[in-house]
Amino acid sequence: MQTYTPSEIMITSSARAMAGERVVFVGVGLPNIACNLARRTVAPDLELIYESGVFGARPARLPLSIGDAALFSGAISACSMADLFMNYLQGGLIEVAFLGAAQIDRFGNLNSTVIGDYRQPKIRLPGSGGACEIAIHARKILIIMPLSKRAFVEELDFVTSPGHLDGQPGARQKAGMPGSGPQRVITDKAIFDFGGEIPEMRLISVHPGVAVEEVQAEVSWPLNIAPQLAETAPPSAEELRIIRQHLDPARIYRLDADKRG
Amino acid sequence: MQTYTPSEIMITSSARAMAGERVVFVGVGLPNIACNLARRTVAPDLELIYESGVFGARPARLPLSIGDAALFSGAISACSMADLFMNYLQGGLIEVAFLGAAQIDRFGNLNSTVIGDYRQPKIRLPGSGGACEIAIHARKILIIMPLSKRAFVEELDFVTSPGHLDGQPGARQKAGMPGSGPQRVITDKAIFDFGGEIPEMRLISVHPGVAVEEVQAEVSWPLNIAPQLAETAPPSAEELRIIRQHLDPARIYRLDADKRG
Amino acid sequence: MRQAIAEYVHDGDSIAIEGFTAFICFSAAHEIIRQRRRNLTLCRMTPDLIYDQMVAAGCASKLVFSYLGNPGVGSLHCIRRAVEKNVPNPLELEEYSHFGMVSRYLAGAARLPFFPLRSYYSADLAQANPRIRFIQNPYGDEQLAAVPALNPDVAILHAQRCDQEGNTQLWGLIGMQKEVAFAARHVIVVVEEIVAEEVIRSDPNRTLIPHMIVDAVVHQPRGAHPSYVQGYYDRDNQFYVEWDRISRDRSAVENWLDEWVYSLDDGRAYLDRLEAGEADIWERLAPGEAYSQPVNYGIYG
Amino acid sequence: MRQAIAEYVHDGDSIAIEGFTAFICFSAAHEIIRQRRRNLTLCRMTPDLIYDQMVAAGCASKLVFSYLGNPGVGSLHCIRRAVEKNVPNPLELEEYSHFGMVSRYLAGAARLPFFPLRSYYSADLAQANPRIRFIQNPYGDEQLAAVPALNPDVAILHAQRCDQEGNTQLWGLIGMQKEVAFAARHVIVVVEEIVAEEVIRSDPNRTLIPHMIVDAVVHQPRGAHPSYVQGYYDRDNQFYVEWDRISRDRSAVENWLDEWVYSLDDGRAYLDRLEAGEADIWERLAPGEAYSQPVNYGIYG
Repeated sequence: MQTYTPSEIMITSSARAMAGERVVFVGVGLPNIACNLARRTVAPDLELIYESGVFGARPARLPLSIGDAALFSGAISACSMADLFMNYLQGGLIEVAFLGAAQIDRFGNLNSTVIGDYRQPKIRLPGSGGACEIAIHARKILIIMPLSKRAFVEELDFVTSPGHLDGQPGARQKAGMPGSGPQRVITDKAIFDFGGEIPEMRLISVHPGVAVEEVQAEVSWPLNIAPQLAETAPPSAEELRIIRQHLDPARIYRLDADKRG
Repeated sequence: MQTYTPSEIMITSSARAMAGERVVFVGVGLPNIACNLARRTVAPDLELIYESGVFGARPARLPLSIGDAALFSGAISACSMADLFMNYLQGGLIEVAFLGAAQIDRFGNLNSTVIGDYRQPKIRLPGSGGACEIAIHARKILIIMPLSKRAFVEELDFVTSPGHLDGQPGARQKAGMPGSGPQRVITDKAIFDFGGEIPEMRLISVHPGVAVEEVQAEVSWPLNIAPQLAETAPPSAEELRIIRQHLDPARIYRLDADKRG
Repeated sequence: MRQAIAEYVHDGDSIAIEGFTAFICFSAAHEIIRQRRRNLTLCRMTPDLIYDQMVAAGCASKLVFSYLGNPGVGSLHCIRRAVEKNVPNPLELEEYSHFGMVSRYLAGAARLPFFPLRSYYSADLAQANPRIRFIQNPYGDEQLAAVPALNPDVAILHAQRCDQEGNTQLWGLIGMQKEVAFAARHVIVVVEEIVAEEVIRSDPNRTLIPHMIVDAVVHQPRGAHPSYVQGYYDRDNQFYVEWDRISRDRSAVENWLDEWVYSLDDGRAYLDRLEAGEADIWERLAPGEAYSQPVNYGIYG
Repeated sequence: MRQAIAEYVHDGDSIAIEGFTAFICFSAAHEIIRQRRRNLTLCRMTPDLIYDQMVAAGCASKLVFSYLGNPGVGSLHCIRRAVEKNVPNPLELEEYSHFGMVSRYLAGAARLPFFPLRSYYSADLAQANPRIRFIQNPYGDEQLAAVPALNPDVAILHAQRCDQEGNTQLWGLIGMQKEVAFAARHVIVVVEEIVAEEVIRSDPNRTLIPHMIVDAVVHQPRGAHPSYVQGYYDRDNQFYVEWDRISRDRSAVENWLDEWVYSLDDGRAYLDRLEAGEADIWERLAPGEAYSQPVNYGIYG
């Protein structure tokens, strides 16, 4: 078996979670690589939509940002951001979207706004951008975050992007949110779903060589573990070949993520 | 002095009422000819905007409708109708607009919807189209209608486009309407303004050879006559030359109007 | 076209064949008439000749609209007969202004339940149509009008070109085609040309209707006759004037429908018949050439 | 540029130099810094490096935004210093999501007092920002969020080309440029090229900003460097990365402002300095050619 890096197994796990999907809302970095991998493997019809208003992009290089000029030249469609947010996202066309954040709680609510008090923050983070509405409207949310106790917290300092709220079944619908919320949390050590009796983060798979205790050590609440805990299937040789030869040959995003992870 | 037709004096009177204006919302027919005449005479900077979403048109023929293909080829801008109604009209960019109707009351309210009861109409007319919001938003309204007792009525069967409402000063602002409402009613026999103590139709000018009694005979309410009633200046030779040689050489609209008038 | 209509347009559906003066897909309307659909709710800002014909053929039980006219010519006599005399059947009217219809499509496209607009103050339309409501501005004490979202079951939109997938580009009088497409549950796109994906990709800003909302693509050149398609053919104004005459007389309308719709198999047969009557019709309606100057999107990578 | 900024941008004004990743008019920002404007309210979805520089230079007292980041690189350190440490002065934040800002511009452009959107349910932003409110759907029992119109005193918008009058065309990432222009009280358009009216007229659908809302036209080629203009130059990503280093250190920022803004006369001097440091910079950022295929608008008449 080939060796692989933590970011590579995050990429392959994310790609596989998109099997059969057709329309994904994507940012730069790992999600972008994961989507392109999915398109070449488990989701051949997958359409990548960027919040900058473009889809059907055929970039001649790895995009440097979600507004990269390379995404526009030769794309199928480039629309205004009003159209993008109103007609595509709020319009219900986005089947799956990726989010990350600085903090996540057990119900998949996300914070990317501040650490500390909102008015007098210890660390001012970027804020919502598109995340709040992506979390509300995309039919499914996949979350990619490296596992860390600082990030997987009991209580968020700020709710930027609503997940399953207080964990009451049906809470999202009651609050008026069309999307079904977070489906997976994909980390560098393990994968979680929200498939238990209540929509709470549940460990369903640990990556090869990772013990459950290592996962628990990086999560602030007592783990909910699925009855049939699996070992994550490692990246296949073909997946690694596509990632390394085609999707990120310069290791721009994999390196970065590996340093963080 | 040259002879001229009733529609020609309506055109020249309308054109002169646009002196110095810059942005006009225009339909086909007489208003279109009047605007083009104004641009060549009293309003050289006049920009014609059509509700089909086009401005800066340079049609190679007299447009057959407000959506004529000739208006789009070679125009400065062609936008969606959402942009047109939201950003141009509601956005307050339209300085002056023309309206006509089947019925008008003394306060310049207009009916272009039904004759008779709305649910069981004697005659079903076209309805609002853009007229209701044009009447509300354009800064000034000019009304062009042939004078006739059937049209100049005591009470409208239906208010399609609000004018000065019940004639109370400030009634439009109180109702939330940004535009200042009807300024002139230009007919084939006379011209009215709304410049009295209350914004009521007021005879300010009769066309050459027309007696006040002839005007009164075609209006259902007792005329309010301005203290200094004028005689309308007839079309000049130059105005007639432009209309006849350039703007409507085939007499498409002038003929039509003259039959009605 | 036959298959697309059979699959997506059912009795009782609400449909929108949109296009303001331009891009009016008569070929789709004729196919719906031929398939004898009934009880349709017909949505269009300007019903125009196309819904005049469908109402005359008995397809419609309701009209949602904002201007009833034969543009530049006069009245829509068939619709007036239905409204004034219940012929061939009663026709319910749901009436807005243009801006109201525009706002309804905008709300429908954005999956908002309503759209706010500054209109209908002191006008009778809000009394005539209880679906027009008023809401409070949450930032001041004024009231605004609101109209409800319009989400037709099917939109049929004509355009210049799309690729095999249905990514559709149009230019000229773009009207509300984009918003109607996003608002509808199903979308049928009818085009003058199906082009290579590379043509679409050369100008992504011109793609107004994306393939993911398109259910069927129909290649029907000249399928918008007698309306026009910018750069492809002009409006056949002779027909608009002639319809004014035909439509005044109910039996003339029925003869016309027999001759030009029921007795013909499809849009191709309609064009054959047109060309048989006037060999040089397409020369008469040919627009000449005025090409856009290309813009550079660049190559990045 | 000097004259346009002097005439339209005043102390205390709210301004929007928009452009999402692309079309960011740094040359205008530098001129505002040079003219030492103070107490500005800076509106932008993504403050990006441009407002990081303006905040560092002390021009701003308030930021209206939806995402604080150096796109693809990291944090905006100057803005963080202002928010976390009040350096060089306190900076008030008025925060939305992207969709919230988009909606504010849409309302501003349409002269609606607010715009409805389905958002902010159970999110803390609505608590943090009392200008986000909730309204009742007049057609059902659900609530919708509302954001107030944003009508900046001045919008500065970069684009590829316009004519002498200011009729402006852009392509690529069109973002919110059109809506911001309609929303603003005054509009300054900065372009790569001023072209003949005939170029604009050859493709009227591409005209997004009409001359009647444009107060000043500035011809400033490469005036969006280090951001990009589709088809004209690429983003200078080296600078985006370098700014991450510079901006971490307050005195390095001050040196940079001295060197690249205060000590230079204008945008031309900035380009001279860039080219002096890297002779082939424009070759490095050259995008190559990928032209749109022309479309036929036809000649009618």
